[in-house]
Amino acid sequence: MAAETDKSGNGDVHSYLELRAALARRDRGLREKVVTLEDAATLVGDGDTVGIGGSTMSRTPMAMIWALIRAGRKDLTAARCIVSSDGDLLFGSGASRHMITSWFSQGILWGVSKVMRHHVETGKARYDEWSHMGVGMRFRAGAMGLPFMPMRSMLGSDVLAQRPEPKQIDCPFTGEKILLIPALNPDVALIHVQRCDAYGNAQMDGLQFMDIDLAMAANKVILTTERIVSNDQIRRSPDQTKIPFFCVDAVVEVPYGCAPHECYGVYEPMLKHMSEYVALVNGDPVGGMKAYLDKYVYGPGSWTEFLSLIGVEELLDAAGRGRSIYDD
Amino acid sequence: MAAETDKSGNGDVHSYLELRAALARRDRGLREKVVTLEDAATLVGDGDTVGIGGSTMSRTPMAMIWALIRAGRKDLTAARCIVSSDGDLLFGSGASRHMITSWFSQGILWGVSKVMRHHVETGKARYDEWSHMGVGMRFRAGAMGLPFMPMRSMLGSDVLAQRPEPKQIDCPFTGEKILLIPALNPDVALIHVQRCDAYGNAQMDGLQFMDIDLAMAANKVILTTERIVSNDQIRRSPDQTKIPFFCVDAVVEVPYGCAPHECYGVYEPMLKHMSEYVALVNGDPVGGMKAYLDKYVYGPGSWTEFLSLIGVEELLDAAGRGRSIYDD
Amino acid sequence: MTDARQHSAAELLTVLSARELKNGQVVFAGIGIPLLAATLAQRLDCPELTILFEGGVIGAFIEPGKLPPSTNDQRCTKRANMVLGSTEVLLLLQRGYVDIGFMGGAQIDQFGNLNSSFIGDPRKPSVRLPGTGGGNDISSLASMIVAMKHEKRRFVEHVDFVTSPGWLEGGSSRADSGLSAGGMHRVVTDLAVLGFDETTRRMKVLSLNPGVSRRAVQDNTGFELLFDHDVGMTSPPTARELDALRTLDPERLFTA
Amino acid sequence: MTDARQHSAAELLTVLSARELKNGQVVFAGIGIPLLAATLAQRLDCPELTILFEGGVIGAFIEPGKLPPSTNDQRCTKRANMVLGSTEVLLLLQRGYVDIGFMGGAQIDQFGNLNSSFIGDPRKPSVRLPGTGGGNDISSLASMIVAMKHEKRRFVEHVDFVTSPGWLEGGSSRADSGLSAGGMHRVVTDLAVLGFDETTRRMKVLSLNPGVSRRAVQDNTGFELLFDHDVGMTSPPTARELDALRTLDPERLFTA
Repeated sequence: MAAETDKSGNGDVHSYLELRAALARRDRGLREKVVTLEDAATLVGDGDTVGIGGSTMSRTPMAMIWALIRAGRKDLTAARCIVSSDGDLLFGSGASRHMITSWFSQGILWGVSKVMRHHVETGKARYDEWSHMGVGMRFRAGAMGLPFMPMRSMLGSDVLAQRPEPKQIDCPFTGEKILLIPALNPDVALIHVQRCDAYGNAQMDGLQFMDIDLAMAANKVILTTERIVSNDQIRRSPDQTKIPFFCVDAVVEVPYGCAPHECYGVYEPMLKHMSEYVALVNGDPVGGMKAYLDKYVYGPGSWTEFLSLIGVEELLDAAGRGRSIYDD
Repeated sequence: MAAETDKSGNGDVHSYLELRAALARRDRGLREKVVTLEDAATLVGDGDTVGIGGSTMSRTPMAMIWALIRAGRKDLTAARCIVSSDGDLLFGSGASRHMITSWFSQGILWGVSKVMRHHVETGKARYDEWSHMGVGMRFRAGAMGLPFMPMRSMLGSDVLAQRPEPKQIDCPFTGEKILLIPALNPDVALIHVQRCDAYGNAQMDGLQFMDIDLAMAANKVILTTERIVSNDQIRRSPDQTKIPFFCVDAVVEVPYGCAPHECYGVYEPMLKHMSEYVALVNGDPVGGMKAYLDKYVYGPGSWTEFLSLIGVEELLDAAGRGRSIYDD
Repeated sequence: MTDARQHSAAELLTVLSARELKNGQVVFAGIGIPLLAATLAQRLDCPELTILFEGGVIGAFIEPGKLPPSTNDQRCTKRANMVLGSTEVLLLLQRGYVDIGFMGGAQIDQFGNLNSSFIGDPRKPSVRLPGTGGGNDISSLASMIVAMKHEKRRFVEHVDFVTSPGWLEGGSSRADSGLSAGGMHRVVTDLAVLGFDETTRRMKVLSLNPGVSRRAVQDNTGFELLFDHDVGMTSPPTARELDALRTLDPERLFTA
Repeated sequence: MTDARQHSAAELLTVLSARELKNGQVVFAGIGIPLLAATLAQRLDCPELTILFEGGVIGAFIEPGKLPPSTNDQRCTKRANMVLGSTEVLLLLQRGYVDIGFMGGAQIDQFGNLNSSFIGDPRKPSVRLPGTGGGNDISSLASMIVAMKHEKRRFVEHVDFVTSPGWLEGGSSRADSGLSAGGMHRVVTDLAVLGFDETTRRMKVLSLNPGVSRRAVQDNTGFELLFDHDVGMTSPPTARELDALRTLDPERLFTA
């Protein structure tokens, strides 16, 4: 599927039979899927198109991205509505040289990412820019089993002029100009949630971003979760389930799995670590990135060891701020 | 708008500027909107296209429909995903002679509605049949501010052959046959929820049906609710809000507002009353309906008096069964 | 102990169609016998069967004696893994998450097309039926099992109206019309279990129910049936199956 | 008591753009000064102002001293009326629920087109900027207010790249391109408050900020400005406005 879907990342939409065949091959039975980060990483192949959940510094599946970099994945096409330091790490490590998104920097607090600039301006990597809703429509069409979604933005702009994939038509009902945005069905989606059961029934609190469409659109879903709860707990409030088990292929329990980013209601971003990171890589997008990767990605023996490098103090501070969203 | 939107009920999709203009005219400020059933009924005009929330016997806005019939509304075009006795009453009372839906009878327990049959077979009223997802796509396109949604069902069937509105195209990306379903933006939507605040921020439990899309698609929304809660309560769990206040134009507190149908987690259908109703109208769709309307719709001085005719015993029984969905 | 020889036609239908489901499948079930049969299969040999309802439910476990009056009632959500919008659950069919669509039928033809809209000429019908509901979507997008009473007036050469598409005019006509996925797989009746010829897509008897002759099936069918090269004999409902069924539907709501 | 004569350019920008909002409006606000200014307006004269964030928030009340680092952080949901998906909140723009889109800008041209994608030739840029985010969607579908520093390098005759469409080439070109709704309404800078000519859609000075001359504005603009027939004088920030602002952003996160 990889090559095929990589093309689909470029607007080469799957035929319906290809899409159905890829899904028919998946085991959708009610079964336990709990694995380790390392095992989950083997579900992603070089050259795959990888959809990334969350947005900017929120519910970023950092632990899974960290594991993919450690596993030496390469030539990934990554797609996310808004990209932060997760994109830096994917480019800087060589895991990806192609990003599909609407915004790519570390965060407005730190100006423009020198890592993104270095890779894009030197042609080492490619950044396909879509409008935020454009990315959303690509995932939504994919989630609905449709080849495209109509949309009214991007028209008239250079964002559209630069994209060969969308098609502008005259609406057969109103005669108005309408843009058709091609579906994106990633080979794999990486999504982090507050809780799910061993089957993959996921309940998300607070901001959902595009994760539901992303999960339904992808041909494979890896869930990382702050904690695994019982299926009984899920069944007591089924209207809180946002992603059904049968579109999930692996479940990994990873506390603080978004660090140094935030997980709604659990912890806010670890801005001290983020600022140190940004100072390092924006000071020197090559050497600084190598230093960061060596110390924080390749160095630690486990995700817990990575968290230890961030330090208990910052973890506790982030958790305190995270829970405070529920204070009255 | 009425005439216009009635046409749109027939697939004559609004131009984007008409759609935007209709919305721009609405007061979307944060303001209290609590009114009586009778006042809310004045927001619906003869000839309007009325979208009805819930499905079959679930979360049917019965009190609002009851109030519209009492107010003598006529020539309404009604649209609902699946229609039960609410459709009988609209046809039987003369409030509507045009239904847009995917299924229309009282419920499988009672066979085929003689009221629906009488009005449709004698040409007194019109029943436009769409597939269930087809109705969903009409509301969704309307909710998204789009003229149409693509869809893969209805193709090849007589359901499609009988509908002049959809347009079949060859997908510009895959060459596959795709059906384009025209948007439906009802003049008014009638939706019943478990709770909302005085501004119209609505939180629904359990089954959602198509109510969110319907609320976003309509040019006016009348909410009836089991109870009005404080805005503070809403703000404590904003991710439970399903309909935002700015698309709501009136809020009416009506306990048992779906009777004799069900409201998720509050009460199940009142099957004793439903069976009496069905026996009466299916025995004689004209005389039986007149008798029912006289006794249960025109007769009572208020919705509470209507509930009294159903009787406390059946209300309590329905409420006990309704709450039991939360039992472990 | 249940006497397995005593059962209604509806009970037979329910038990036989339950047997067509496999553990681990995702099945989209309509109201009535399909809901009951899917729930029965769950209670018997398919504990990991995932049942979808068009009201917006994934993975429900209906409570014995608390059958819902429709697939849009709260009882459908009991012990569900997920409750979602009606449009969302129907879109699961379009995306391809559903293994089997499972419905009843009022009228079926030789190519497995179903009619639940009109009896007689649709322009001047003798009976206006309730309509498709989710039937058209399910049969357009999924592989189908249909459970229905086997009567000549219900098994007709051409349905008056194609509400839910089977193989349309047979051969490749379904795919040609744009329906590239799904299609009629099994028809389970009180007389037989039927499938469809791979090439012509015409209805074919796969096995006869206990005590039913080829002649009897053909006599109750309004078109010429194909018979499989080795037509089997359906094994009768077991006491275990009937016990479980009667526990689920003690009031005979769907199995009268 | 705050000395109203002492304030940063960013504070001035924030106060002046907050004044452009009206009570009861639905405003879609970007991160930085727009978020801060909308929240300031809410605290001052627009208690019923509804603020939308692209992370998926309706009607938030940001807590003083707890400004979010982006519009996708949990702090954006504080005291919100509704939290929903990013695609859903962006679709509110397309459906028409939003009165005002409110953004910052890196580079703007005479027709109000914004560039946040490339400095220099997009095929070989001297700087690759972060990109549009929701900017293109907001400016394509809503009436816009833009707040930005007034510098010659930022106010150019033609932007290097149209990330967020204003009036495109002016006249009817925006509508002709398929963007029949919305458009650039106000540009608020540290030097002036500007609008656009109804016909030509070229940028026009509506009022000058305290102590700023026509000449100064023109000198800091890379194209010829129109001036309204009666150019007004912006009234300076009041102590009340600055007090409220400094309570919201005590660390000068967005108003350094």
